[in-house]
Amino acid sequence: MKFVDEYRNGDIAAKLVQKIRSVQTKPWVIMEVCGGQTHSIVKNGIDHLLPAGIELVHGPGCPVCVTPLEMIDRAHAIARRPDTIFCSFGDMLRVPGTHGDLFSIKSQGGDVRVVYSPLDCLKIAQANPDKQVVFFAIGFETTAPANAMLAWRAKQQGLDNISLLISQVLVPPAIESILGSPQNRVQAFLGPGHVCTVVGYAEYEPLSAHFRVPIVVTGFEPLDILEGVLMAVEQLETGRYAVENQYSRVLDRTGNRPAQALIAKIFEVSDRKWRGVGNIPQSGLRLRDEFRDLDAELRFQVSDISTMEPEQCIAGQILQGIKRPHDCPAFGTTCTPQHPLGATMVSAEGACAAYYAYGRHLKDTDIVTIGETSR
Amino acid sequence: MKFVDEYRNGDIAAKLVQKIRSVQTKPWVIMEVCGGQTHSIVKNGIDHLLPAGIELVHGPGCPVCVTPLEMIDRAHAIARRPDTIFCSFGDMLRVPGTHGDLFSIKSQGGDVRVVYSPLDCLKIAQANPDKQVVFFAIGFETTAPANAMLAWRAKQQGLDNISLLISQVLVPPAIESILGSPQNRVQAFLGPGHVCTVVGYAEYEPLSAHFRVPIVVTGFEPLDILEGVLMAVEQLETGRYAVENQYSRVLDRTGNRPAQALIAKIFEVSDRKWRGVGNIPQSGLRLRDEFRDLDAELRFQVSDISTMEPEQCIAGQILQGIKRPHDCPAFGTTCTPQHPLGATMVSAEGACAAYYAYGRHLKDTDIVTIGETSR
Amino acid sequence: MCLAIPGKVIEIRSQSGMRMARVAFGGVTRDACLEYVPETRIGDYVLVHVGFAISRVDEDEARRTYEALAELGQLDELDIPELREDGQ
Amino acid sequence: MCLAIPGKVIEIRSQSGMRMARVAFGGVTRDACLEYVPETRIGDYVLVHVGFAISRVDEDEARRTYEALAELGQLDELDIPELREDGQ
Amino acid sequence: MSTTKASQSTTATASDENPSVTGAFGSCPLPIFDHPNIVMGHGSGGKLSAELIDKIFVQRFRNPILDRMDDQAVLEIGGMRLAFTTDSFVVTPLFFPGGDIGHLAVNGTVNDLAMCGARPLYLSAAFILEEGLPTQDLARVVESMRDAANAANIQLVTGDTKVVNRGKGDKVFITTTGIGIVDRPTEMSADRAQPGDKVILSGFIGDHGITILSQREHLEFESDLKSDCAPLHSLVEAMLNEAEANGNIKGIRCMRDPTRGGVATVLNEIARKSHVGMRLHESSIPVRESVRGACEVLGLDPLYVANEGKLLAVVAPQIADQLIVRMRKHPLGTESQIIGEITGQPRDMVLMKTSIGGTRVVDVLFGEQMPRIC
Amino acid sequence: MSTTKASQSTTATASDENPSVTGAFGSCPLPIFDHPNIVMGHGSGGKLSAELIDKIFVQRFRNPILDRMDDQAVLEIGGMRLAFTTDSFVVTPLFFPGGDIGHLAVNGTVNDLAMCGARPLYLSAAFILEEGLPTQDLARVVESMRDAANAANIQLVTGDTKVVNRGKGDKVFITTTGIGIVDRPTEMSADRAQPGDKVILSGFIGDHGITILSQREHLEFESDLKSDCAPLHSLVEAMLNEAEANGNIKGIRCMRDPTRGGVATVLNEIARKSHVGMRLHESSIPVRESVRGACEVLGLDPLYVANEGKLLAVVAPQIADQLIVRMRKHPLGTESQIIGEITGQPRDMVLMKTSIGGTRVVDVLFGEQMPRIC
Ligand code: SF4
Ligand code: SF4
Ligand SMILES: [Mg+2]
Ligand SMILES: [Mg+2]
Ligand SMILES: [Mg+2]
Ligand SMILES: [Mg+2]
Ligand SMILES: [Mg+2]
Ligand SMILES: [Mg+2]
Ligand SMILES: [Mg+2]
Ligand SMILES: [Mg+2]
Ligand SMILES: [Mg+2]
Ligand SMILES: [Mg+2]
Repeated sequence: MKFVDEYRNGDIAAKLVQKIRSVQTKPWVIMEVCGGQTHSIVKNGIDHLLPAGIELVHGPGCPVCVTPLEMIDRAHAIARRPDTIFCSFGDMLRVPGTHGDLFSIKSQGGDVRVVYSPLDCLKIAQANPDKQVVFFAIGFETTAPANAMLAWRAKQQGLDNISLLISQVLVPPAIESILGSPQNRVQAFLGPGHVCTVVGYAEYEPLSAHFRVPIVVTGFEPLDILEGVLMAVEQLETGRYAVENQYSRVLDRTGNRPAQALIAKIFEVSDRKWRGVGNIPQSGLRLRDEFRDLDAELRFQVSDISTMEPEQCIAGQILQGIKRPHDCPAFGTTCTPQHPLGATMVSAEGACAAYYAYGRHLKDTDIVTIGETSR
Repeated sequence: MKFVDEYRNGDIAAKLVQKIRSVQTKPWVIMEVCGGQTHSIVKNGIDHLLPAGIELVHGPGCPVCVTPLEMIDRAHAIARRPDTIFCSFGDMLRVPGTHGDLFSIKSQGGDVRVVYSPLDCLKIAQANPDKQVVFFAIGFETTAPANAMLAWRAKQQGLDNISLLISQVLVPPAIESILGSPQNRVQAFLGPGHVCTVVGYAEYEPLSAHFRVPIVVTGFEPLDILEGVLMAVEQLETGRYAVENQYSRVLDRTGNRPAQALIAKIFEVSDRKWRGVGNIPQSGLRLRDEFRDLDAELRFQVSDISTMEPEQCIAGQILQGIKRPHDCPAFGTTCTPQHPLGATMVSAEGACAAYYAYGRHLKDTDIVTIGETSR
Repeated sequence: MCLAIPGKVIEIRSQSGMRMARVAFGGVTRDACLEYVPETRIGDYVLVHVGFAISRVDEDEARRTYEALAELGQLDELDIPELREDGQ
Repeated sequence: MCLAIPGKVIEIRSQSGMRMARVAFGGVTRDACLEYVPETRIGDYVLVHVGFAISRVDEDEARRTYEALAELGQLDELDIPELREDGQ
Repeated sequence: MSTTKASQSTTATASDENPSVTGAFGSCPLPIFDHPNIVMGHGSGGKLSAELIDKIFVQRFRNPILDRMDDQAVLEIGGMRLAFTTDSFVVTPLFFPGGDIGHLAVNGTVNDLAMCGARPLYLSAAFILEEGLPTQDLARVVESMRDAANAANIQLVTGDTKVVNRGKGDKVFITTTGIGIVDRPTEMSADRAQPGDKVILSGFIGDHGITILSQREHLEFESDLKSDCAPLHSLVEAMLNEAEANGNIKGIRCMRDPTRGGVATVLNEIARKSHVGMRLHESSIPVRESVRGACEVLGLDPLYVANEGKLLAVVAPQIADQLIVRMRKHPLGTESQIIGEITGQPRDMVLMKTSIGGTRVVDVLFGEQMPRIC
Repeated sequence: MSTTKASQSTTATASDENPSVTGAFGSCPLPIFDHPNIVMGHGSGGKLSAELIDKIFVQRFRNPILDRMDDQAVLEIGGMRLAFTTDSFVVTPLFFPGGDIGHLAVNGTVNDLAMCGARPLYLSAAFILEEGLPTQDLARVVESMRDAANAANIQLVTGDTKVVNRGKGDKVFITTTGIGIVDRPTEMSADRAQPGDKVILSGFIGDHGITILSQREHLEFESDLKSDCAPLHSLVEAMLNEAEANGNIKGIRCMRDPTRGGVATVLNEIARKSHVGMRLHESSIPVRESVRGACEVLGLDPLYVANEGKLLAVVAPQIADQLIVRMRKHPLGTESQIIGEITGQPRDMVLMKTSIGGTRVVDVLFGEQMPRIC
């Protein structure tokens, strides 16, 4: 596959690692902002390739992790309604709410459907005029154009049985929150390549400047990530801080204008709560007044949702790179992927879940060492 | 079971047969009017017990046989409607219309339900307010009180999603039609015990008198039927003709007044077509004007039903006891129970179907003889 | 037409305005509507068709007529009915 | 977040008022909405996320930057990267 | 390796040369159609089932083992005779008085093994679960299977589990397959009935079918009836021992458990395969009062109602009485009866002497029995 | 009569003492629940399946044969080793490029027999038909079964047919059960993998699963992809011949067909049962461009996608290369590869060297793979 295979070349990867090693002189903490990058890192074993002094910490960029528990419970309450077809990206089906996940709701008779694209909801709504079709519109800036198009088309086509349950969040306020914390450890960022494809990276420049932190907007293939790390380390080692674009084949500083235009037409910026972190001002999107009738939260008054994250959970600090899973007393004991207590154990990209996978085994043996040396 | 087992006593049956034999001096043709009696005769092998000179011919009293093909096609058209729950007694499910039977309609997604009692439709209608519940109200006078009660209760309870597809027929006009035919062979009748339980037998008296024919209102157990035959033969042998009541433990001359009252409130007498026979004036029931809104025929305008019974079919004459199945050129060749052409092959109680079962084998061996002598 | 079976009334109640009975047929019981046989009491036998009692069985009449039949059964023990020789 | 994959546009059409493309990913094709990349032509590569093309891949830029990477790959054949000794 | 005898679980083969007798006492309207779609009657065990199996399956798989069409195949492998049988169980409700689907699934297969004289050895179980099934219900079903397997001394050794979307299944379907060993010189097969042989029935008929029917909500019957679901292997063993003690093990011509389609269907199968006639005596067929009551009200015939713990055997007249004596000592055979005999004529048919002394044909139904008004 | 080895069709047993590793690359959110109801994931072949099978089935049936948990039981009866396996098939749509449910039902069972070195002999088939199924579709399925049975030289000898109400099934479910004979001195079992052994894969992975997925209407993929559904008995025979020719038939430690749950799930099972580690080489695992494309778009991992005509074998290093040569001559093995090796540590785990030189854990998924956005 063109533009995929080339970026998985093992020889070049080895050279990039070597280059990083040769450039690096001291330890650095770099956060990859996006869960898709985390995914790629874990899937390709990139963390095991990097020099020991480069610590990659996972950022808050997993829409599944940061969707507040109340919102998940609200989604579940709507999905349980007999007159409703609840549509979601596959990722959200296994996320537990206070009472089970969407799979269990489906098993109890709820009409829960996995869609590949928000546009699929249009067809479903047309085919089921007697049902309410609700789309769980989660995501970061990357997904916003798709969700906006669903709202726009539903309105244009007069499909009054479609609504959106919106949990749209924005990356820059989260980065600002991380950097603004007195306990911050992160020294550079791999910027979220697909978010910036949509919005560009101009708005990252003041962040970089204000916090004096390198931000390298980075792609998702192994070579992208390694090159992103190299570019970040080069800035760190030379004391520079700027926004740089590793992913120039896909995006530029201004991003996708038509997409930005439709987002602005449908959505407006609002405060949003992030799971584990709490409220972040101006960190999300909500429907503009002209489209509020498409808001599933208003259409389906779901009463009395009060959720409580367990006290001992330090997911918020973990999501911000301040603490590590081992610092949590619940880690691996009362909190496991089977029975997650907090945000970062919910998703495979969550730091607690990832650490759990490795941590257990590291007691006995070092996977990496053995994986490599028993060759 | 009290009032059942006693009437299946083999010793008494043998004595009754003996008594009939001793009374009978010449051959007689007796028609049992009711399909339930036919059923009992075949099930218990009563015909094989009677002296050869007593010929029992099957009457028109099978509601399934006499329901016109157009009505069946109309039922099927309604049952195919996606918004409809079509309820029927079990008997009707296998009756073929022009395009298959209710079983195939069910297999193609029609919501077809077997009910034991018309009252079951009330519950179904309450549980499915968004569906039209249609009951196929077939039957003779015996079933009319039950069908009338359904209409009455539906109206009283304001269940506007119930309607009845009515094919209610009356016995006396059919007897009159049989006796009025120049080819009539029937010399006496076993009157329909359960029909008379509802309507009494006073209205059979003018028939008996006018056509000078014995009518013995008879029950359904083997001893009932044998006693009914004995009573008929006694009248025939002595040249009497009167209405007599063999089934006195269950019915009297006046019948069931409350049932008659509700029938009269809901229904009025009308012309009806009988399958195989054609139209018989004043031989059926239809809803009175006050209840016409419950008439499924009006509620669901089923257009363009035109059916044709095959020309060679002589079911009408067979139903009237004039001809026998062997006289039909299609019998056993193009017309079989698997592929019935006419009314009397449709149902197991139909004369053609019954003769088919035996006739084939009688070519080689006489079932009765062998059944008895190889002991 | 008209399958109807006698059963014994073992319970009577009113249900959404209709008089209903629990009726025993051999070893099973089932509901039947009593609206058409209002005089029925517990212990009576009723003839049930498609969920409706359409008649109360007259036990005296039944006993009387059955005894006549049964007497017939005791007469003439010698005379075993002969077998028919054909199926006509 | 944000799984997005580059694919080749092999067909463009309008469908109920939206510009849609058939896009090939390896050996399979799937529809994607082109509304956000109106300049796209057949043969172009687009980056697709949840059924929407959100960017046209700049092939010149890709070639330029990849060549820089590939050059890196040819340098220094001797220097095989060492293995880390722990999982930190 | 050769193959001696075998057969497939079904009821009757209605072939075209042999148009079937219309049941003199059947459901009221009985036409068959060349259905373009599967209808419920195709699963009834009656003529529609037989027609489907013949037209769709047998004609395509033609092989000497399958063509025998018994409820189990008997395979000769390395000099051993192994019995092999499979059945899917789809009962609603899952739990009913006297048993549940798990019980049924084990005993149904144990019985099909036993019916050819095999000792049940190994069992497989494949589950198709509908999304939403309460896990506790599944656990109950599985416990019941374990108890039934222990009682029948058969070992569950392999299995499979699939899950289907809600609305694409019905809680649980279980397919059990059994292997048994035929380690006595029996020669049991539905084509071995001979004129003069006696027909034995091991007890009351219709209990299972009417129990299930009475659980269907719209019928609303109440009774103390229970399914007769039980493993018959030890009753069969007792019968084989008795026949062996009488030096006439081949005097047991065949055995069948009259499940779907009931006694009437199984006896017709035997009559046709053995090309003999059969005469039953209505008065000797045991039917419980509650089964009779339900059948009278609904217009059903208990001869066509399913049993899950009864057997029919055709046996040589010389050992019939001894077998009855022995069977009555077994807890599952206390009501055993000789219910009829094999005749030479009329071939391929079952006649019945009714309680009042009449005679009627007992044929196979086309499809399911339906409640009648008439 | 005694019982040597056997097992049940499942994937992995996640026991409580051994909390599972979270798939480093799995679906995004992965929590397990103690579900009070059956969910689709219970049928995925992943951890939820294993948990269900362990908690509901194995714990209740505990016996040495079942506890082996292979895809088939091997029974010792009268000195012969017989393989016995059952599977239910519930695929949607019934007909798909490269095969249909009938094809699948025969080959799936043929393959489970072949995987323990058995020669397939006899087959049973139990059908659960949904009312309304076009009879012609059933006929096509049955024809396809006949052809598949003929091709695999297995004889269908017994069967069963049930019909369920519309909306209580899904057109056709087929449960096939197979009997085969193990007539060579093989010793194949998932607990026999030893450090140093090689892992062999017979060809491209993911074809079947992605073909089925691409037929689901809402995904609307187009491709020229076909299911790989095929009977593997003759490929296995060729491998056994080769091993025998090398005087090392026991060098074939075990074979598995990576169906539901894919290559990753099967290899984890072997690693755990043999209590060894495993290291795979991503670059040596053959994946077609169309499978890769679909997986990239949906965020799926081909290692977890079902195959129906591939086998995995763990073999002694001495015969690995000869086996590959021989397999590549067989039409179903032309793309055979050594994809990894058994290691001593870390036990019970599968690691993979990625194409760019990293290492990752290849664990079992909890439930089904779901399309991801992230
Ligand atoms: S281990 Fe669990 S409780 Fe602790 S921080 Fe992580 S998610 Fe929260
Ligand atoms: S055999 Fe058929 S065609 Fe002839 S009279 Fe009877 S029903 Fe009509
Ligand atoms: Mg069967
Ligand atoms: Mg069987
Ligand atoms: Mg069976
Ligand atoms: Mg059987
Ligand atoms: Mg009748
Ligand atoms: Mg399996
Ligand atoms: Mg298997
Ligand atoms: Mg398998
Ligand atoms: Mg397998
Ligand atoms: Mg991700």
